[in-house]
Amino acid sequence: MTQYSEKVMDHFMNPRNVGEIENADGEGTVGNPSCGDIMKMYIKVEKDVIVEARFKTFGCGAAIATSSMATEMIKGRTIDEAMELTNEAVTEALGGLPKVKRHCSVLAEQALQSALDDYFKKKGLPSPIILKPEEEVHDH
Amino acid sequence: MTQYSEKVMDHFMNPRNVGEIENADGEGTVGNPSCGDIMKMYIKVEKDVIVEARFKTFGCGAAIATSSMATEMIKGRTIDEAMELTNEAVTEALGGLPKVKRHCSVLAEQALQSALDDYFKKKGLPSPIILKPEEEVHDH
Amino acid sequence: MINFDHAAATQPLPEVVDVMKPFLYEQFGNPSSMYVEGQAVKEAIEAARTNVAELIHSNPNEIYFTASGSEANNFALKGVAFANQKKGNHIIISAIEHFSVLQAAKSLTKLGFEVTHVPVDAQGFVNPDDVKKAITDQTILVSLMHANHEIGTIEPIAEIARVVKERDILFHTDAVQTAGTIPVDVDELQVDLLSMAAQNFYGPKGAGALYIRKGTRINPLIDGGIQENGRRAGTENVMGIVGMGKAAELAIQQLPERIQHVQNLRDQLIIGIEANIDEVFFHGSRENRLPNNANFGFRYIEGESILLFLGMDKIVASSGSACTSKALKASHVLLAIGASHEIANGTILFTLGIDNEEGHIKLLLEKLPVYVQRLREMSPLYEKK
Amino acid sequence: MINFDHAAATQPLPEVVDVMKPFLYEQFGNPSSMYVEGQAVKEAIEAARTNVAELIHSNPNEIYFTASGSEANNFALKGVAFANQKKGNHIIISAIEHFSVLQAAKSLTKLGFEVTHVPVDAQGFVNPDDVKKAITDQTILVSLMHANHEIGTIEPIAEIARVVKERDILFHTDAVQTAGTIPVDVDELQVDLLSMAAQNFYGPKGAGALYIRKGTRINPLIDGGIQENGRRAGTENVMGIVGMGKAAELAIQQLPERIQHVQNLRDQLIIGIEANIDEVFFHGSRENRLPNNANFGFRYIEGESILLFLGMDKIVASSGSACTSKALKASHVLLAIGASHEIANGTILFTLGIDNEEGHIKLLLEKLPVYVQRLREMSPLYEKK
Ligand SMILES: Cc1ncc(COP(=O)(O)O)c(C=O)c1O
Ligand SMILES: Cc1ncc(COP(=O)(O)O)c(C=O)c1O
Repeated sequence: MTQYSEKVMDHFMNPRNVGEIENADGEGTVGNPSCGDIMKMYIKVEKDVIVEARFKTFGCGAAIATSSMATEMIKGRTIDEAMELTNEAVTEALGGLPKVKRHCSVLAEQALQSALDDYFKKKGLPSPIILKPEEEVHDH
Repeated sequence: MTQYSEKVMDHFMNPRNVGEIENADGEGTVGNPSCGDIMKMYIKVEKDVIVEARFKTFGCGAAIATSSMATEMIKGRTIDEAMELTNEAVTEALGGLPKVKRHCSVLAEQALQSALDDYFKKKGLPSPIILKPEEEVHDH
Repeated sequence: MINFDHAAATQPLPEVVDVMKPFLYEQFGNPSSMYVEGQAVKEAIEAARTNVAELIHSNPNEIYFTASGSEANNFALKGVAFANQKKGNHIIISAIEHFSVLQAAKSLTKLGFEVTHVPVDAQGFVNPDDVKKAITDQTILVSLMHANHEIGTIEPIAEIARVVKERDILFHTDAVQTAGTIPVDVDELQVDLLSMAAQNFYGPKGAGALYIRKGTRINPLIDGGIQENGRRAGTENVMGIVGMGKAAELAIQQLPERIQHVQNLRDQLIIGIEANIDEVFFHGSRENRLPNNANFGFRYIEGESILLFLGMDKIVASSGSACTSKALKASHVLLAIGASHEIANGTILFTLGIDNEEGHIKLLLEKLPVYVQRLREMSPLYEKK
Repeated sequence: MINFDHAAATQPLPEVVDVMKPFLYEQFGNPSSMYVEGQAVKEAIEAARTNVAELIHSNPNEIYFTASGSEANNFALKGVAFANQKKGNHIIISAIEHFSVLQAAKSLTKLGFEVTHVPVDAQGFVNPDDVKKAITDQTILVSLMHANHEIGTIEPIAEIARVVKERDILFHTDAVQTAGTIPVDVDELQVDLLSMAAQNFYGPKGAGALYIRKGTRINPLIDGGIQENGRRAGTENVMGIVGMGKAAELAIQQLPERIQHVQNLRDQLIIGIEANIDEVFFHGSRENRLPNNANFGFRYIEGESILLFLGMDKIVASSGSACTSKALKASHVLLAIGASHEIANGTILFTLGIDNEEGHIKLLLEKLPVYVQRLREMSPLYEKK
């Protein structure tokens, strides 16, 4: 029906891990309504392992699907592993995205990075994460 | 087959009065090759009546057909009558001409006027004919 | 497929297709040639011209075929600008024009012209007083659209024309959304130039026209050649022109019933959405509005994802969202009427056509509230009450 | 009908018509939309773009569809002029360009540009040295046609390109008569821009394209919209584009046999005319010539009347005569190669196509000498020998 792959449509229609986590160990928001996308990501961490991940997203199909996929991909992973998650990996796991939608996967990576950054800060640790400025996230 | 009426095509395919008249009583040429049309008209006059009219024409279908029709129309007419022949009358007799070809009928009128002018001059009479300058004949 | 995206394109009617088919292959001939085959083609083009002229109450010799509404708009703006540059260099347009007008005007600014964009109010109306104030002694052209392609607002063109024509300034209107959709009369509107596109009234794609009032000073956009009375060169798209002519003829015949049909459905749609979904923003004017247009902003959520859900039910519509625009920018029209980015990105445009039925509206009204709620529950901006 | 007027338009091949038909009605969808229907249309357009790109050995992203060869020419000249006006204001064209190039250039002179018309020799060739001499430090564009539409002369484009490219000047060629007719390779020709038209290679009318080499600075002719990569606004003429693509594909496959076919017939025609009619003038080059083109001036007589006689046998050709041009002026090409008005007005252009057969040439050679003689005998310029 659309330009999206079946996998993207599946994650869009039946998104995994929608919602908030109260008292999350890490929480990050990226995007703004003028770009058309806002992603908010929450993680719950136990012994360096992400035991729960949730999101809320205002955005297009690709934004919702990448949020869903990204949260799926980090669940059960260590913080170090999660830090390695790239937008390319999320896109690949979704079976690809239309070219004009690539920036959405970048946004998911950024939301995760932002949540991880928050996790380090909340723990009083120096954050190894360098957040990219907003403009680079959205290249339009 | 073309934009021309049947009558025009008849006069084009089977032109009447093609040729020259040796020692014509009147003879006139109008047009030039850069306009795409040259008409030469000859008349033989007996007792003020045109007994013979001939033409030679370099030009398009309409030019040839109007030459043919004009010579037909003046044969047997008096000089005075011939002087009254208008391009509209020739066009009408041909069942009309495409708009872009109207100038060809003007050319036929002018060729006749020129032949009549020559006739008066040859007879040593003052010519009542005012020849239009070439530019007005061809408006392109 | 349930098509609620008629502003983008309508499907050619069978009668239109029927008149086009012979020109695919059999009716071969060069309309500029002296042969009968060519003459038949020429006559078909002239018959089409007459129909298009009648559609807007003008004369055939004032109709110039183009390949699109965009070409007609560029032709009008650039053609008038270049032909009248000795008179002045100032052009007035509105903030909500179609990109083809906006960008043509922008191009002209790089060639020494000045462009004023008059604002619109919250319903998308241009105020005649604003046009009056914007006029300078350099003004050579005012170009304001007849009706907006997104919010459906019909501009007070005739009223503005009075202001413009007082000053011997040329007046162009982009009627791509109105010609063939509502009555259009160039004399009532008092315009000198008017753009049309066939795909907006059940004609083919790739066929448009510019009305140019007799005596208007304008240069060609496409120079050379003797086609279109020397004002638009190029071998004619005979099939497209003939199709546009038939579409115009049918529009003239069927306009009242078409309007009634789409307006009735459209009103059901508006009432239904407002009754069943809260926090929706109705965009544009409720009175002076295209009969087939409904435009709503759905708070907290984004337009493309709404369209994706509707797409699962084979319902097609359009969105003001940055995500669905190829420029990845939220609708300049919505921003110009004061919508926030959030609302603009969450806006859906429904444009109806003669192929829509009550069942389509019913299905939409059954599904849409559910989808809106699902998306809101995913939205970080939404707080359930 | 026996068509010897293929330079004006060729009849679309059945295979071309077949791919177009579905887009008349069924394959409805907006190529810029996010829906599958639209995606299918988009894919069809991109496939066509690939075929057209291959036809001239370029890349799909360098092909911009237009509505005609004239639009492509105007796009090239005006687009390059406006985009490069900071670099310079001088343009070079030849004296025998198509009207769409001549007039586009003329329009630019009214906007501050300067145009040099390089002359051609008696066979219609541009001399590379003349181009070299015409170049100034203000020169931003050279536009020279690949082959002339009347006298069939193929210009030494690659040789001229060397002169032009030495100087970092953009080079455009009007290939409307060559693309799809003879091999065309943008890298061999070393051009930055190249115009094409589908109706010249058995494609539909109303479909053309401009090749724009990657990195070329050019402004749109039709601003607005996101179609054609932002360089040419307007709802696409999907049917025309798809037909052009198929025509390009077929041309690539069939080019050698097509060339052999028309050249063989054309040579019979030339030999036959020169053997059977005296006082004929062969126009153009005998060697560097379009394979389907023969052009003769018949002394003492006028072209339209020759065409009328041929028309009685259903033979269609074209003339350089003022009478058959809508501008009522003798061919500027013939005058530029030094033909007199008399000869120009008495010139007939025969352009052959794949639908011609030996029988056509036979009939022509049987009839033409008779008609020429009949007309000469009516001509005041002719003296029988
Ligand atoms: C050499 C040349 N250039 C340009 C054109 C214009 O093409 P179109 O009629 O598609 O605008 C023609 C038309 O025959 C031509 O022969
Ligand atoms: C108001 C308006 N003007 C111009 C256009 C451009 O028309 P086209 O796509 O035929 O170029 C459109 C297209 O939908 C439009 O809505």
